[in-house]
Amino acid sequence: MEYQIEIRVVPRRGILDPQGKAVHGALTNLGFPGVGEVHVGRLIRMDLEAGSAEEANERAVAMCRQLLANPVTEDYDVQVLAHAESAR
Amino acid sequence: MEYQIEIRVVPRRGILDPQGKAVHGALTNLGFPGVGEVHVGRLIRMDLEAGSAEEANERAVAMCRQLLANPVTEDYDVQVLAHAESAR
Amino acid sequence: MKVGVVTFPGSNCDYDCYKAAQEVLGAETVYLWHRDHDLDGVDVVFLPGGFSYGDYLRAGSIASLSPIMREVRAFAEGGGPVVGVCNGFQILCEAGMLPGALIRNQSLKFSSKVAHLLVERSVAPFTTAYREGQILRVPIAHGEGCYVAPDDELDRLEAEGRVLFRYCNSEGRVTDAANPNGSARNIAGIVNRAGNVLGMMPHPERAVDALLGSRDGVGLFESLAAHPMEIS
Amino acid sequence: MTVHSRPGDPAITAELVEEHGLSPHEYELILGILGRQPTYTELGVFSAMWSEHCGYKNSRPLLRTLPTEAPWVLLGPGENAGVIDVGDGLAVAFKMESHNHPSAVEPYQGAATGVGGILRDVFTMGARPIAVLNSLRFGDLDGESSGRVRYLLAGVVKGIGDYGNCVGIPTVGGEIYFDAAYEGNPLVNAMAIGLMKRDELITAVAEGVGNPIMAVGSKTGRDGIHGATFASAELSEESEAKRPMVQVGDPFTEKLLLEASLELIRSGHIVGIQDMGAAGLVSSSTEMAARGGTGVDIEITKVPVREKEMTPYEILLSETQERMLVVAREGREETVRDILGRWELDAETIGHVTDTGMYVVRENGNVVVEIPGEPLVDGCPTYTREGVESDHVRKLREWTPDRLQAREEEQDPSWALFALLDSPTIASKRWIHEQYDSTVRTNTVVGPGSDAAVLRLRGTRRAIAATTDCNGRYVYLNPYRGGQIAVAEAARNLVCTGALPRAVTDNLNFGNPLKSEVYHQLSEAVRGIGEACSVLETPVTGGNVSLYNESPTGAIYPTPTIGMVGVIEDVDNVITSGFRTEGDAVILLGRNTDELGGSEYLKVVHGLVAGDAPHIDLQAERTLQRALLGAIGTGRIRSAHDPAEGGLAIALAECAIADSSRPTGIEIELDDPLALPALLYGEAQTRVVISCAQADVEAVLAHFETEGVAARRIGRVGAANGRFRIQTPEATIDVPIAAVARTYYDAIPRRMEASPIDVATALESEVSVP
Ligand SMILES: Nc1ncnc2c1ncn2[C@@H]1O[C@H](COP(=O)(O)OP(=O)(O)O)[C@@H](O)[C@H]1O
Ligand SMILES: [Mg+2]
Repeated sequence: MEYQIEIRVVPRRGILDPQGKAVHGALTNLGFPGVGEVHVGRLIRMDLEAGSAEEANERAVAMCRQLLANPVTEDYDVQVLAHAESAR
Repeated sequence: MEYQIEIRVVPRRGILDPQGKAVHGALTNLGFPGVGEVHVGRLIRMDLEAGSAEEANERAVAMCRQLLANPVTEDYDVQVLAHAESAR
Repeated sequence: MKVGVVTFPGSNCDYDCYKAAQEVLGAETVYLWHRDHDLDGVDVVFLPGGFSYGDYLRAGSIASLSPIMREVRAFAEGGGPVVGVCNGFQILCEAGMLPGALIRNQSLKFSSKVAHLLVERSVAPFTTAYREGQILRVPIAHGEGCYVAPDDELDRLEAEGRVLFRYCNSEGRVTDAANPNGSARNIAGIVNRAGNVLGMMPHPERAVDALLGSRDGVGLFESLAAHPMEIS
Repeated sequence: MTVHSRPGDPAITAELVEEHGLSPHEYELILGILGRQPTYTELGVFSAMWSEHCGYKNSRPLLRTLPTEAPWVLLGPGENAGVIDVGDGLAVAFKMESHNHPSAVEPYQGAATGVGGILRDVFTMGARPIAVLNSLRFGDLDGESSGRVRYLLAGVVKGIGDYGNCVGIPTVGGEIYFDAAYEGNPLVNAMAIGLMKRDELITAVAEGVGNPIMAVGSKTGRDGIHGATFASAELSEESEAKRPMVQVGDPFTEKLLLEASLELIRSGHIVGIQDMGAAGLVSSSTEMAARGGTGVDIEITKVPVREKEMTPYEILLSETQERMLVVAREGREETVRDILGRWELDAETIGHVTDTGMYVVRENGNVVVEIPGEPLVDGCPTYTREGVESDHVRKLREWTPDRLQAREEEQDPSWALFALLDSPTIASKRWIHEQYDSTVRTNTVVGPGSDAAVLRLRGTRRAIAATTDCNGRYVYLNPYRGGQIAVAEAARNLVCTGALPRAVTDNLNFGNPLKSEVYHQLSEAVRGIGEACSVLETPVTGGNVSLYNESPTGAIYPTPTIGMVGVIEDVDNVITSGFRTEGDAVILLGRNTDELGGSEYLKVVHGLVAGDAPHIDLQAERTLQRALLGAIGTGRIRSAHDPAEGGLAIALAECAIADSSRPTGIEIELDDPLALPALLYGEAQTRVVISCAQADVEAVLAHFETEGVAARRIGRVGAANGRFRIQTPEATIDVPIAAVARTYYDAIPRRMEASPIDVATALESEVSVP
């Protein structure tokens, strides 16, 4: 069956995140109060045909390793949603 | 109290998504089966000091309108997590 | 005529615009600072290329919110001519002063080369020094120059003759092969409804000296000089 | 003062000392200098300052032999960058720096931060950067591990491009070679060039007792801790494990630092400014103090940090990018802050200059480091070792062409031509340099694609030319000659644009100097470079040493990259490598001799790396170069290009297809009594292909005759889009020029395009540098 996969890739903790820094600055300049740490990452949404949720998850993790995330600078996590509740 | 906000910004349906297209191609080249539509968007994580979850949510939506999402090409959705369960 | 060039943090073609306006037009030229609240009485505003605020988040998104942009918008609403080149074009779209948006090149790569441009219309105040159908050689240098807009918006742009430049090949044919970034309908430069706000990805200010390979950008500056707009 | 070791500091053991890259002998010296055991923090300080990268342990004695002086040299080695006078009251600062190991671990960020560092070295001299070049080496693009190679190439090129493009400095040239020798250990050398008025020169000194020392720019994180020592050790499994310490570049902050620094320097409110580069705060502060003959006293808790609970050790050694150390004039801190604030930059006063000559660091007042500055900076022992050539290389060199068996396919004389045109090392580098903004700042008269880049100097008739060159295979087969050739080719490339070669920055990329055959390569190459620089009057004004370039697959080819800058009196005389006009005469300067050793032909066609590097006579080289400059000065020469990898046939092809939109055919006739491969593809030095109008042929030939340079007409520029025709006594190559162009321009794209690698690279960069 077809699953919807959502992959979230974010700069690894402790590593400089210039984009997050810039967004933080911009939001503060716009006068938004209470803004703490900001980090900007990537969101990948994908329809994936797989035999089971486990299989879909394994494949997505392999994709992150091989292509979607940089092992040196980024962390990622994978969510598998049954297609019904797909957001998009 | 401090909330963790997670904002997902994704290319609007029908708008060209060169990255999504490229990722689809690359995954297929790498031999991953069953890959359907792929879209690449942005994930923004933020710590936000606010009086209530509602207030935090409203403010985050305002941020999206003013800066974080492009109304012409992108859709967004906002999630407010109590800080405890913050992922990062 | 007095020309103003806006410097945002991260602008890096402001100097080139400044020099081009000064050397081509012999016009008085001044830098405008992103935090300023007045335009110093200029007759033309340039939003130069570069990476304002590092182009973090989206190219031009943060700069479009800076104080000077309120003045620029008011100036444009009063009929004053505004030219946004490259990052300047991105800023104008992000500010909602031009329709559509500029996204990642289809190649996903930064593209630096000389592009051929077809002058689609010869109109005041930007392109009267060119012939319609004239082919220009102008450098491009951008990673997010793929122009997108909803189809009805694109139809309107064309119907109202607001597409001034299109990417073409050396014979002037508008082909996919000649499209360096995947822009919808090969669009390289457009104006707003009133016709006094121009956004274009190619760099006319880099094409004003034969020594550097092309003078085809000169026409844009000469057109501006020929049509001093009376600010209402 | 008593020095406190901090709670939680590890005990100083022999193992710990070794981990810090210090030998027992060096540790003895440290005990002598301090008169006591160092604290953990002090050990870190020594290990950084006495690493190869900062201390030049193994190379300093050799570097001392290089010529460094000339009337036009304003500032030689030892500063952040060398500076030369280019006339009309203008001066040019330039330097080359390597980021090999960081790029091997994380290609995108490694290359990007390499560019950032070299730009800071230039603008901290008071010069505005006007151009960047890059010299790259990767493994084989077709080998089994070509996947990794493509990943590295894509990442490095995007990193260099994104950084320079964002800061707004044009990347105008460079070089790139592909060879299995670099597979585990790619080379990424970046060169930056800056322009200033002669009198705007500032040097990085900490003087004036009581002057405040300010930290400017990004907050300090745990980035790249021990990068300097990392850069001085072989790549291994452990270094893989050290990964989390990669530095991330922020070109936006760099651009702000650039503008703010130049404004500060012009303002006269500061006495010194320096990049916090390798070994971060430690090296910048100690080196500035040493130059000023002063001491410094730093309160570590004042340094703005990005992360919680950072120790003095971490803060001192962090290599967070886009940070500068500024020594302000007493009482001017506020003005300095205002200028920085204009550019959205923060500055914190972290200490002050003292007259004690001591390097003192405190944590909340407690002294955690107290080291005499002079021995810390200059006391690093240097080693002169015994170099021994490896027998393997000696044997390789004995190979001679007469043993060569022609390949089946070579029946068709054009087969080898296309094989070479398709070799990534020879093929067009357009796929790479189209990712670099080469025209921003509107000074680029000649960008990537010709022999050297040319930049006009606004407000004058003048221009400067720049290039980087080194054929590592030559240096491997014959370090001495290879070193000479690297310099000679760089100079030749400048001359081919009409520039007078003026000065050199070098980047010595070698293996582990403790291995006697590597030390032999190093010392012999430096000897060759020194001689060539003397004869060609191009002193070395600075450079960088990168040793331990080894990996499980072995040492790299010794690669002393030469970056060279030249001056053009009249920008209207600039020429490029491409043939210009239908019917022009094609003239060859120099002689075709039997030189197949170390050639790309042997490698590509026969899979051989053998023979000796080509002969080179430096005097003849100089004579040819000066004669060619004279000829270009007369305005009669329409193009000039020197045969390099692939020899005469490839050089002729490059001249004919330099403009990919309108390649010109050529008709060439060669009568030299040489075997076909040597004649067409041999890499004999000191040759240049020029073109001129038929009407000028007599005058041009006469000019070279009186100058004592062999010159003869070998053919004509044929019909545009015509045929590529070379006739020799043995055979004739006659192919459509369009086919030649297609092969040359498609070689790299067809290997890179639509590769998943490419996409990965595009994605990764999302998060950090746009
Ligand atoms: N990594 C690179 N970045 C930018 N330009 C490059 C790079 N590699 C090669 N080029 C350009 O390609 C052209 C040919 O390079 P190369 O073959 O090294 O020339 P030559 O043999 O004359 O030294 C030069 O103009 C050079 O600047
Ligand atoms: Mg050359």
